[in-house]
Amino acid sequence: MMRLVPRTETSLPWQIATPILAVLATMITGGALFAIMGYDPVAAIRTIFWDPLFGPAAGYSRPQLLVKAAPLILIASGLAIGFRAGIWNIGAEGQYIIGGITGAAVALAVYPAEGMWIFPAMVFAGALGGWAWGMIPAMLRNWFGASEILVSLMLVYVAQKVAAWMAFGPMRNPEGFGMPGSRNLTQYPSAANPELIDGTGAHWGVVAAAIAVLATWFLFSRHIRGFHIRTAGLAPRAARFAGVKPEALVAFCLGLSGALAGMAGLFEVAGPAGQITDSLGSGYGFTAIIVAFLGRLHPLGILLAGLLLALTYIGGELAQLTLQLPAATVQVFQGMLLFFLLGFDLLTRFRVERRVLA
Amino acid sequence: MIDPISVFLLLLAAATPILFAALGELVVERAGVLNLGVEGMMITGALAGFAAAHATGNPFIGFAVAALAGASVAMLFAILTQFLLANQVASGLALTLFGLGLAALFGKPLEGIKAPPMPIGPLRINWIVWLGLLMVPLIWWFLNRSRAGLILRGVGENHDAADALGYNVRRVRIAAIAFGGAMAGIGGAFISISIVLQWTEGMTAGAGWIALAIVVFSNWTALGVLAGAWLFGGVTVLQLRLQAAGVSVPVQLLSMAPYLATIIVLVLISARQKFSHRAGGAAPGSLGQNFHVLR
Amino acid sequence: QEEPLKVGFIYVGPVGDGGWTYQHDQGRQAVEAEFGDRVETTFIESVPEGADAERAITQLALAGNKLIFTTSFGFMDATINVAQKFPDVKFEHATGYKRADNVATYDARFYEGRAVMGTIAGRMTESNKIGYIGSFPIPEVIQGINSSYIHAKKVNPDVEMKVVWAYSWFDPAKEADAASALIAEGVDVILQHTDSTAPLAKAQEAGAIGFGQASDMAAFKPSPRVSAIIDNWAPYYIERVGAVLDGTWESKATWAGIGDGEVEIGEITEAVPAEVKAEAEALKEKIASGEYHPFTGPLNKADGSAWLAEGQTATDEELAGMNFFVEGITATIPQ
Amino acid sequence: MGKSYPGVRANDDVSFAVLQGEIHALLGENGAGKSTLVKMIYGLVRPDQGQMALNGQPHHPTDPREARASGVAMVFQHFSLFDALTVAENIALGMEHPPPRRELAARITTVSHEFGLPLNPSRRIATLSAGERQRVEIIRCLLQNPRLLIMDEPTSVLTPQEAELLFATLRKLADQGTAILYISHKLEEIRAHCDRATILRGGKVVDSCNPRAHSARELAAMMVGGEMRLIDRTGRQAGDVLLQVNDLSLPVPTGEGTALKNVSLSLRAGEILGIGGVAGNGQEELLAALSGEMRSAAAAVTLDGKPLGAASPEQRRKAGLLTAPEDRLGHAAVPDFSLTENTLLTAGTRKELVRNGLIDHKAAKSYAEQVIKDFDVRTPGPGTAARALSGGNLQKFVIGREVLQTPRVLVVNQPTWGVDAGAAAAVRQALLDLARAGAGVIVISQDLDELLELSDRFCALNEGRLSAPRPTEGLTLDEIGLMLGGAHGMEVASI
Ligand SMILES: Nc1ncnc2c1ncn2[C@@H]1O[C@H](COP(=O)(O)OP(=O)(O)OP(=O)(O)O)[C@@H](O)[C@H]1O
Ligand SMILES: Nc1ncnc2c1ncn2[C@@H]1O[C@H](COP(=O)(O)OP(=O)(O)OP(=O)(O)O)[C@@H](O)[C@H]1O
Ligand SMILES: [Mg+2]
Ligand SMILES: [Mg+2]
Repeated sequence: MMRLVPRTETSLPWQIATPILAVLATMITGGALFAIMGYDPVAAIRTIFWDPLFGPAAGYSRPQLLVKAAPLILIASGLAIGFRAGIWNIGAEGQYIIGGITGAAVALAVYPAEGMWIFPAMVFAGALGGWAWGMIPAMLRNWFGASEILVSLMLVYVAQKVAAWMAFGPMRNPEGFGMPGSRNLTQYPSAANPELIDGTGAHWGVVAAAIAVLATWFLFSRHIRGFHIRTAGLAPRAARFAGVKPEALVAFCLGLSGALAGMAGLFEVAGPAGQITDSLGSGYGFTAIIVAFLGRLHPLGILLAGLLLALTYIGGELAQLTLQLPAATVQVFQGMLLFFLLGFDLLTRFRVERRVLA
Repeated sequence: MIDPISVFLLLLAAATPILFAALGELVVERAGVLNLGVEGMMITGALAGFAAAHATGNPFIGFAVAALAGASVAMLFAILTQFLLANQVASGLALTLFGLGLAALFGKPLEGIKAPPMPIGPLRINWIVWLGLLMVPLIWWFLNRSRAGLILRGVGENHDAADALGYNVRRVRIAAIAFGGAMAGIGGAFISISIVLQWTEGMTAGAGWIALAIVVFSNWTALGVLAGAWLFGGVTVLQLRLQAAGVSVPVQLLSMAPYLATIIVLVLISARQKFSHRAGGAAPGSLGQNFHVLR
Repeated sequence: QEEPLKVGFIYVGPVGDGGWTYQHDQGRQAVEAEFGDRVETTFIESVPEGADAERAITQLALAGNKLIFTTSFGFMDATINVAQKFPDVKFEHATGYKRADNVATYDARFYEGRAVMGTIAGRMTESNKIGYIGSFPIPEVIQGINSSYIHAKKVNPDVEMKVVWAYSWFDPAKEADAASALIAEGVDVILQHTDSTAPLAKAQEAGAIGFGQASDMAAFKPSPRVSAIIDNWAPYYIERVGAVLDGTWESKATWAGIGDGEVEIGEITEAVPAEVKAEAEALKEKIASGEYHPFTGPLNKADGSAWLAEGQTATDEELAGMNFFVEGITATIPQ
Repeated sequence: MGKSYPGVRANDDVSFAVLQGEIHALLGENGAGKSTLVKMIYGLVRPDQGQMALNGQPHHPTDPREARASGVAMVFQHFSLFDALTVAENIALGMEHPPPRRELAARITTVSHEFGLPLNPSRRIATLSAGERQRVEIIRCLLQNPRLLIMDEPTSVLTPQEAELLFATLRKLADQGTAILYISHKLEEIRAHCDRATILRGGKVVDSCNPRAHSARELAAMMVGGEMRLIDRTGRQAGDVLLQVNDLSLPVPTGEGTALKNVSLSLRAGEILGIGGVAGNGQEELLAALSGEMRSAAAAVTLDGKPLGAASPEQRRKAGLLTAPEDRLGHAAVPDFSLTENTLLTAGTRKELVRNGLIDHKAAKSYAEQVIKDFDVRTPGPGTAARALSGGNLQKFVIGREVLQTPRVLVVNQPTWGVDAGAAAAVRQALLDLARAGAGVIVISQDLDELLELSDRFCALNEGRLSAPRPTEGLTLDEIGLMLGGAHGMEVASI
């Protein structure tokens, strides 16, 4: 008989070892899946995990890793703050969309004026939009006790409809022959969020994600507010006792995670995506929830989890391209990877012991 | 004008997939487990149910198989959370991703095939719709009147106390997760077998998320789930009816209506509870927490 | 031996969607069948519009594809951006309006097919109410609604058109609900510009009829699916791949219809009376030969203002930016 | 019997017998192994070694249900009740084959009246007071006609009248032939009511005696294996008024809890004010109103004449008004935080552990170390999680954390709840020393012996009202019982 004995302190060696073990286990089972499907397992695994980093086209895909991971990390950092406090913002996707819209609105309103102030104003407006969208569940919870889980989730769908409305209505490109979608902001220099250094993929969103990681790390490790947030999540009554106002915390966490998601939306709209369309929300807000938990709600973990997920997305595309692996296979593979990561995580928190029987 | 009876008949069918999935998730959450994988279990059920119905020509066998398939993928979640003590939120999301991928993968050969016809039930209402309606009182009875339901609620409310009284927390939870998977599977199969009559990738289109929201909305009661599913289904159907009837309300607003209505009603309910100082009926005490004890 | 020409495709949905993407993939397979060893095709499916699209297209270009088809309107800017970086690679973008030296565009005149569907609908309806499930209010969809209505009205002056916007290209459950709502309004013929078979399933239950969209949707033959409007990209794809192979490719805008075989009318089933079938086929022939344009005056806009005078036909520019209903349609276009 | 946990031998060669019809006490310090032993009897913990027999039959339950089937019933140290469920449902969960709902409700009503512990079967546990909750646990056991009834530190302290009632019940059961195993840290109680005592120390049986034949001090000495220090009450003198509570009224914040009604009190420097009362009569709310968790009119609470009623907990701490709530795990301390982190909960400002919002981890660690050292907290170090400390040690840490901040006024609720005699004495002494140094102390407690031992003046809290204070000197237990009883006692009698 085996039994699980909780560790008194989480084990650092295991924290490093478990993700590696999980990835190995995924490679083995995933490889088996690929083999059953009639694909070369070694080639498939190499294409997904190796080629984006070191393959023939790595010069292109490596920077793309940053582009794909940046919004995930930015949003997940904000979500982790709320999740640590026990505040469940499931609606980052909606805040992302609204942030993209309000940020783009600034640019579209002043088009074609040029000015240094335009992009910063867009970033601010994007953050503000996401913040406001996050404040709706916050206020409804504070005033009426309505569940922020449900409200924030429902608001995702509302935001998607707003995006469609904008893309087909008020924000439709007047020079677009009636086709949906706004002007392309990447072609509007003052509003564009370009690659900052050629060939790195780093745009302002990547910079913001890096700052967010550092800031959340600082918040949780050094600042009393981070301490209060953790307290509230672990023991709400103790937090009250320490002087935390639950209402203020709800507003802070939902507002902050909303603002970060909104910013992520704006960076995406002004950069990689380029315009407001009805398919503005591309699931970053939901994937970020996985990233947050996979990263154990820790800034460094989130950074790694975001990059890992980005790797599988890009590697998955490559696998489709070079091996004609169907998109669904890659999705199953990602699911497996998550399962293994979550399962092996056990070893960081518990020791497995042989049971001594008298 | 739009007659209410026809709207009601439409909403009965429209609400059925989320009704099944939400009733299943209600039982799961009442046992203290938060399974966010509803969408993944629904799509698995949609595929497996369709495949079985097509292979046998009997839609009812399809629903049975869908239940089985939903329960089977739910077991992945059960292993992760009940044995490996993995985080429930992340495991549920992973299950959704996995289920969507799995169904898409195995569904390839079934694309473009039509489902076998479904015999019409009493009052020209689908048998499965009837089954869904029947499940409401059954689950209410199970939770509030049966011994097994009492144990399940106890496990969800305070797993330490349930354990101290000698109940096998893990076993109860695994059973609940399996049941939730089966219900989600049937809900998904209703979409493929009875609504769309075909298998297509991603056909559940977010119904699982709505089901999760409905459970919160219901304040964890069976009747509340029915009310939520009907409200959501009703507003969905009604907004399309209003469009079809040419009533000139902005379409954008109409298409947001089901979500806005759900929020508004939730706020009204919450406010009434808050301001009338009526406590209780809220989330199960151990919801989302894993249970482990050293013996 | 000569290196095969590598041809890449970017799809917005899964190849198994049974509709839009499925038909593009049929076109890709036709290319393979036509040219055999001389080409090598690859595709990436389910590519979201936006940032992911640009990356996927770039990956295709980096992988050595010399001709790349990007098959959704939302890929337009991404296609143009990538094309700038790969001047040696030729791009073909579906349904867009931006071109470059190495970017051609192509689209189909679906409204021609809609005219035929409208004729059948006008003849077949007993309640004189026909329903239309629209995806999004964009010119292509509005053309289809107008064309259907005009031709239904032509054969049945009492006809009324009900429109429901699904705000989705593909959401089976939503489309089913939309169909049910239309049926409850008394509609007995359903046209759809969304990609799932759910409306047909609902029509079958209610004893109404409908039409296949994008693909043939043959599973619902002979009724409720009495005909279909099929996107057939094969002729165009074969022509363009051929052009690259023999070095005659150049950038142009193609907008082809029934005459070029790009819009096909699916088999009109026995559920349709012979004389209606004959009438529909006659219309199809007239459109194919260029003898008749579906938007021929006199036509007024829904607000009553004059649009086309007697005998005047709509220009392609007018059609490409169409944002109004014709007179007689009481529904509104969301703005 | 023997049982090991990682790093601890919780029970080591324990042998003892409980006789039919006796009330048998199990004594020992925190962590001595009492709970482990009874959990093995109840089938909740699997022994590593040893044999048990019940009525001469081998007894090796694999789970509590099996134990219940063979006639063992248990009331847990920490409530094993389900807050959201009703009394009847809770009781049904503790029974193997409960009768149908209606019948069960009727039986609960009759049995609970029979034993003088009236209960309404349809009320939700969340709405019950601690005393009532305990009744539920007891009735749950009684309904099964147990042969052996185990009571592990029945948590709440009852009014003397209620305690009498409980022991009368136990005695009645014992007389009917039930064996009763009773675990408590309240030595006086044990002396008064138990027939025999088995004493555990470090997992081993060290002694067995007739508790009536020994003084409480002697029993305590047997538990710790050495002499107990006497509590020193000398050297205090009352000074100026520090804290004033004026006509404080607070509504119930949510559906549950007790409203405070016109509470007034004043506290002098060097003085200890004892506030007694049955759990659920507003103790938690009074503490919350003083800690700042609940705000009132500014003038309702003043310290040195400064209005603080509307101030935040942080502002009050700055001004010198410190508090220590009853619930150690989850309120006074965060179970999953280390002791170092737990200092930040209240000592950030006064100990300058937090400056400009920035945490000084080094300072926090050394403050934790200081508390550990000065208050003899037995733990491997400041990095240990609070939950890994025994109740007594954590309580010493919590009290130490406040006392070492040299408060002007310290308010504590239930400072020795579930804490063994040695640790309790240390906590009480710390409070006395604090008062001697010139601070004012308010002790809210349900333990009347404790209040009599510590306080200069005594008042009772009853349904949110505070009685006028009376000097403790010369008060008898009976008089106090009457002060506490009031409406509550009447209610009990009249149901
Ligand atoms: N589940 C457990 N895991 C690990 N160690 C445990 C566990 N339960 C008890 N122990 C250890 O076993 C020893 C005995 O604990 P036990 O709970 O029996 O003490 P106790 O006498 O009941 O103390 P108290 O008076 O505080 O209730 C303690 O040292 C404790 O640390
Ligand atoms: N699940 C557990 N895992 C590890 N240690 C445990 C566990 N449960 C209890 N312990 C240990 O048991 C010891 C005593 O625990 P117990 O639960 O009896 O509480 P306590 O805090 O002593 O209670 P009280 O003071 O209320 O009597 C603690 O030192 C703790 O380390
Ligand atoms: Mg203890
Ligand atoms: Mg104990």
